[in-house]
Amino acid sequence: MEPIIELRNVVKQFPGVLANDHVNLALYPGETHALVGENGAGKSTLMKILYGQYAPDEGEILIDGISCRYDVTGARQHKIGMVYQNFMQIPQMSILENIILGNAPVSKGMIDYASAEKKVRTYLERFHMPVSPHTLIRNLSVGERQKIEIIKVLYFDARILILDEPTAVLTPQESEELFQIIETLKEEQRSIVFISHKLREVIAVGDRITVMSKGRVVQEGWKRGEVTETEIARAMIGKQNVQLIQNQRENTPGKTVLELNKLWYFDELGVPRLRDLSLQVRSGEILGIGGVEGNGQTELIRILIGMLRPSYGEILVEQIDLTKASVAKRRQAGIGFVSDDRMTEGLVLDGTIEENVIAGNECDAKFSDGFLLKYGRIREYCKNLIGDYDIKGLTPGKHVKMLSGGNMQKIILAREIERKPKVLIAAQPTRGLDIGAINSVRELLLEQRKAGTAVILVSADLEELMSLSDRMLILFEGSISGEVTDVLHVTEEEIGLMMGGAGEHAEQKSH
Amino acid sequence: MDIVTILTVAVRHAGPVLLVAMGGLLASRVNIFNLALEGFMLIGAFSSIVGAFYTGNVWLGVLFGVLASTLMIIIYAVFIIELEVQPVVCAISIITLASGLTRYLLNPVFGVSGRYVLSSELAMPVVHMNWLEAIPVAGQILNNHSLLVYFALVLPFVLAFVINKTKYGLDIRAVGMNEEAAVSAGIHVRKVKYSALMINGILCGLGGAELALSVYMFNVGMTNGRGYTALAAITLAGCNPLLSLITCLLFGFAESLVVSLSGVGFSSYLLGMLPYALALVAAVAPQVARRCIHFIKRKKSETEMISEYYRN
Amino acid sequence: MKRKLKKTLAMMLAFVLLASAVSGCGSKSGGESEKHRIAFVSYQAFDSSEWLQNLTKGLKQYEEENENVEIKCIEALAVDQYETKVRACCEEGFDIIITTYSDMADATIAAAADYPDIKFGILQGEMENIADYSNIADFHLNRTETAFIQGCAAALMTKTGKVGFVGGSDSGGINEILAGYQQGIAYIDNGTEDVVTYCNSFTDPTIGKEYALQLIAGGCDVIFGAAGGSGTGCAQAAEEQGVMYAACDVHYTDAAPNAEIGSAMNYFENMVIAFIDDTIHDNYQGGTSREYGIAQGAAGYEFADNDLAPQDIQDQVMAVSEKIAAGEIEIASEPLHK
Amino acid sequence: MRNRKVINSVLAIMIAFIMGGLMVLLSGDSPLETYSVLLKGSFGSLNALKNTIRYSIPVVLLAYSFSVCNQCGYFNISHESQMYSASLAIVMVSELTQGWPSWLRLILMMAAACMASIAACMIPAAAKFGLGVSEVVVGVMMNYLMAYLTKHMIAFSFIAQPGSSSIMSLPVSESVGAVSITVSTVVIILLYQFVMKKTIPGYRLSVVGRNPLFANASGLPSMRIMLSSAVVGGLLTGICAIGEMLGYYHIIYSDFAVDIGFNGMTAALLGAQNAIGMLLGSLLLGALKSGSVLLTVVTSVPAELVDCVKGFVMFFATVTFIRSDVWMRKGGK
Repeated sequence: MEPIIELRNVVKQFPGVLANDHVNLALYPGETHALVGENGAGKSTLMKILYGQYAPDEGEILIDGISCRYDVTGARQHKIGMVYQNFMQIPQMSILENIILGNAPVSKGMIDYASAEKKVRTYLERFHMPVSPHTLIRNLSVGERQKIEIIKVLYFDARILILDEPTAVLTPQESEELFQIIETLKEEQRSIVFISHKLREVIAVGDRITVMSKGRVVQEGWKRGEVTETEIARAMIGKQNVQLIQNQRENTPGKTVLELNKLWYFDELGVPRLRDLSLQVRSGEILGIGGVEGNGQTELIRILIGMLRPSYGEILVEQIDLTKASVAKRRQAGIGFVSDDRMTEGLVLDGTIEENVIAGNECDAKFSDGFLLKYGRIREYCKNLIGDYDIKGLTPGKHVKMLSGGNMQKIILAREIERKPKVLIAAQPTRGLDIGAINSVRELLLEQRKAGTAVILVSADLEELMSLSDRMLILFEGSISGEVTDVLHVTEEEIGLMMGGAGEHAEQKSH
Repeated sequence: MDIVTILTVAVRHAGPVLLVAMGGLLASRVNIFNLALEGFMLIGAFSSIVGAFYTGNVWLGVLFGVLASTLMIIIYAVFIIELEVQPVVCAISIITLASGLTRYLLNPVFGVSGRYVLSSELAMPVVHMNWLEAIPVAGQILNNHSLLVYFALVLPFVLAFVINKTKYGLDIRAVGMNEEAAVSAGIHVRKVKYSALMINGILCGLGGAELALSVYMFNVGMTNGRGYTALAAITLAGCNPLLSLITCLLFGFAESLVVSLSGVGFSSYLLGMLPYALALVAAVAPQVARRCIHFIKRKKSETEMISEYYRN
Repeated sequence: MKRKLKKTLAMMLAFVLLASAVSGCGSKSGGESEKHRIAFVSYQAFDSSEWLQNLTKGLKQYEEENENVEIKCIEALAVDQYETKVRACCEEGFDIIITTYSDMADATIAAAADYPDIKFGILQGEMENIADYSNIADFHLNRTETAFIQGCAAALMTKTGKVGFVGGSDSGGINEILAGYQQGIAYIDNGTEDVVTYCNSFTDPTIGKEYALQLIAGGCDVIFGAAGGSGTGCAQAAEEQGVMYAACDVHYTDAAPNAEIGSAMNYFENMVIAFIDDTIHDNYQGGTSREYGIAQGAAGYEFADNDLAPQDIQDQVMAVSEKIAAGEIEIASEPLHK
Repeated sequence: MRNRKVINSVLAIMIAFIMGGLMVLLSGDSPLETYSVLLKGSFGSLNALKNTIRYSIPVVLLAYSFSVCNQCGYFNISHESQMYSASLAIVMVSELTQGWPSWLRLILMMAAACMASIAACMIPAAAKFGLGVSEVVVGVMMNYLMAYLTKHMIAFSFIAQPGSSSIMSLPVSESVGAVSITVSTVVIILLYQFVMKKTIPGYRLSVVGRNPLFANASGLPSMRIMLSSAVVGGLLTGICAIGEMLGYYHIIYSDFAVDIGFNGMTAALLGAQNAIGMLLGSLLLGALKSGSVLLTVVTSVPAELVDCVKGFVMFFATVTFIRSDVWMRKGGK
């Protein structure tokens, strides 16, 4: 079977990063090609080259056997469509306008809205979305916006569809729906590239699987059913079989440190993001909070730290009411925070380690005398941190952005842990890290657990939750849809149901 | 001075400002807040007089004005889009350049300084339509203006149609609202920006030409802040073409009102403040309104949901 | 490679436009300086008002005529340049320095205090306590006299008995002219009524024209414009509507060839040259304030050469001019009404 | 990163002077003579030096004011409106406190000037930080609004000087010596560097400026810090207005502060917003101005030609010739 499109030893070099290193990829009609790899493996760059956004430094792209170079408009003429992970949509415009953007049908000089609307309605029905094409994008839910992205691509009858992490924001049920849609698209002889780092989906969907790591294709040619998750994972990691640290759960947790009851939060548009949420975290316990992104986790974290004001309910840390307290007061009261987005909220990228570490308690006697900063003492303090937390690749005065993801996370963890927090909130602490870094982060979290800190681990990665937390809560549409007390014996299907909201307050069945 | 003549003067006065405002509106629709409208208008005015002087024909003069301001705006666009110069700094330099150039070139071109008056047959022809006479009030107001003024009055409707109904308009709106999404939809963002600025240059040239050729003379600094009034008009109208038509006419009416009061005992400076004060309010007001509405909506749904939840 | 090409192209574009534009301007001045070096510092760009253009032309002519004089005309464009430019002239060894208008009064006083041996002159300085400064002479061109004559001419020429006035701004300098104009009309006393307007700009002919059209619509058949560049618009309106135009400072025959009756000519250059002459021939009266008028030949009324005004009116007007020169007519400098 | 910005500014200045030189050449004068006179006019004699300092001081103060605000993301271009409101405040206080002891009037005037200028600086800042409105639009409209208001006040209100041929305000009798202005500016320059480098407010400002999200998350009151940066910006402009009004003019002339703000902005952009860079940038612009004084007196080169050179410096100061991040963001397409 002849490949519709073929990438032949494509190279793409960015300052300091070799994103793609002689990559070969062939896409066949009526087939889903799964592209797997960790964050930073070069998947997105490769797809942007395929979609014409970047031009390859070396190598060539063959469409139906002919080598050509094209920009985004050219790609669309070659019937290549891309569904981005962060939606490329204009919230203030209507669904119709977003879909026809770029190649609107024109008759008599005007956009032929009538025929466009008819065509868009057929797609909306096909994706059973009972919504008028004139509603504005900003009024749609995350799942609906994902479908609009796909309709946008189908609208110009794309032969090749690139789906970049499509299920990241979908519930398992919505993911299933997406897989059906992919099946029907395959029947229409379209070629689909499915990019993901969720192994279970890659096996379910991929007819052909290619694994990328650090800009190179490390494994290709796997057919559907020939391979298991662990084999893919090992290929991604690069062969060493490193076992991820597990929480041995020896000692029993102490008294309650953090208590939330009847917490409500409404966003700017009056939509309830957190509904009657009550939970307790005890000292020496890791409470895992799971659920698909967008179900209230980010709002919960921000409310705990004090960046958002809850609409109702109260927050107690060791019986002290902090509901109205500012971020600074809460941090003094012992709330530590490891942000899920380390590049924006976690660090000042073009700042030195000294500037990053003292942020928040620069008035502390250790660092200043109330007005003047004592740079000598700060430098000393940072040297110890680098030693204790083994942060590699750091020279004085060097900006933090030059470091690897793992070392950055260590700086954040070091800063929080050194403040002896009573409650440590860790959001997606290991997202995008290499295995070695993941283990060191887990070690630090478990040490904190042993030292009696109450740890709240918020993560979308089920495997991490199941291996670290003593107790798990699953969030669905702003309230707790399920609690797992015995983490060792719970199955992924049960948690999947809780994540999908099936069975209100379903207690964990199997003990 | 009765109301009819005041309105006629208002329309005549609003013509050039309207042309320049439409140009500025298109530029700000693609996220380029063009502060240098005054500079482009001045170049348009000066070049149209030079063109009329050399070719002896009014419309070739207008063409010359349009070409000159378009050439100038190409330089402005290249510096802003390609070299990513600070738009505000670039605009100020263009304005100082424009006033310097037009003041300097009077000498080599006309051998005079300060001002140059063309012969009267090079004036912009005034069109008299008898079918307009039939209509009682509006007919009189809209009668005997120059073609460019009529074009200026029609232009907002044309622009509204282009922006809302045509493919080019959709591209402009997309580039203005979310450039990244526009790129991913295959729109040549740079081409859209350059074309929008080119049209802006053409309209500023037309505005300048109308201003200069209606009095068939060029006087140093004759635009006298009309570019800034146009900027205030589009800010006040939130870049909506039809609203900008109304705001430009409003400012024209205010100016002609003062003329009818013969400027005695009336501080023209207060009149001068009016457009900018209104524009300032218009820049802030929608945001304040939006936040209040959200606050009320949020408060209402909060109290309802929570009380209802704990009632049962 | 493509980016580099684009950048150099953009630079070339900008440079070519500028170079071609500026090639003609600025004339070379040279000539060895003998005894007297005179600096004329203007608070405005020379080309921004007509009387300044005539003044600089006159000074250039005067410089060519006599050898022992070198005159440098300098523009001080911004407020913060007034004092520094005057001081720079003192440093460069100019022995007579002439500044303009009350805007530069403080700068002149400050410089005069530090350079007592340099003779300063200030044109239209309006300085109250001039006597305290021994090396500053304030000379003021009386524009009310010529405006008075213009008032008489207008009153004599009008047929509808209604004449209009368009002033550049509601400020002292312009109201001085308005005062003369109104008293001139009252002097003829043939029931002519006058309407006063201000167009609030000296560089906007379009708005000047609107004001003139409005006056003409109100029945005025003579328009007196005292608004610099904006006055050209008034002249054009008069020409188009077939009414008469009375000019001020200079002739506006380029905009109103057959509508202009005549112009209340103010020869600022004569006044300045007269001042320079006095200073060169050592009768420099520091600490005094002198007024130059028709008598001193610094101003005069000139009829336009389109002989719009019949001979008898011209003679009547000239008679009034002699009376004023002889000082028989008292003219106040406050306008009768606005 | 540091030396790339220095090279960039030096390139901007060189190209500007080359372009200016070519223009002078084309207009019939010799560029070498022009630039030698410019040099003599700015640093040649004691008087020239005095002029250069006199012109550099307002530019330095406004450059620091622009930089303090810009560090927090507030693109402050409404210096003009701040200068106008400060000088109006000075003259009003001087009129309202006739007959009071002179030292008291002086203090009241300075306080009024600073408060008025801070208020004018806060409006665009509040619009930006509070409502997310573009501070450039609000700033531009404020500039013209205050320009017209000032003209109205000095023409028709109680501070207008009656009977003067062109509109101006009544004179202010109190004055501040040129020496004390220079000394206070030097103190401010040293203070600025000290606070920025060594103290907690300086640290907080730099953190909030570079990453407001991070500042929020780590407990810094970033809204309060941003607004206080606008207050400091307004205060610096107020001091500049005091220097100009009480030091030199004593009278508000119409349009006396036209594009004074853009000189400050140019110096800030030229100096890449580090303390010494901005100082040098301001000295350059001050020297250009004082050089042009002598230039117009000695040669026949028109004063506006020097403004063109300044325009070029402004223009090219923001053209970044070496932009690695732009190249990467564009993906080297």
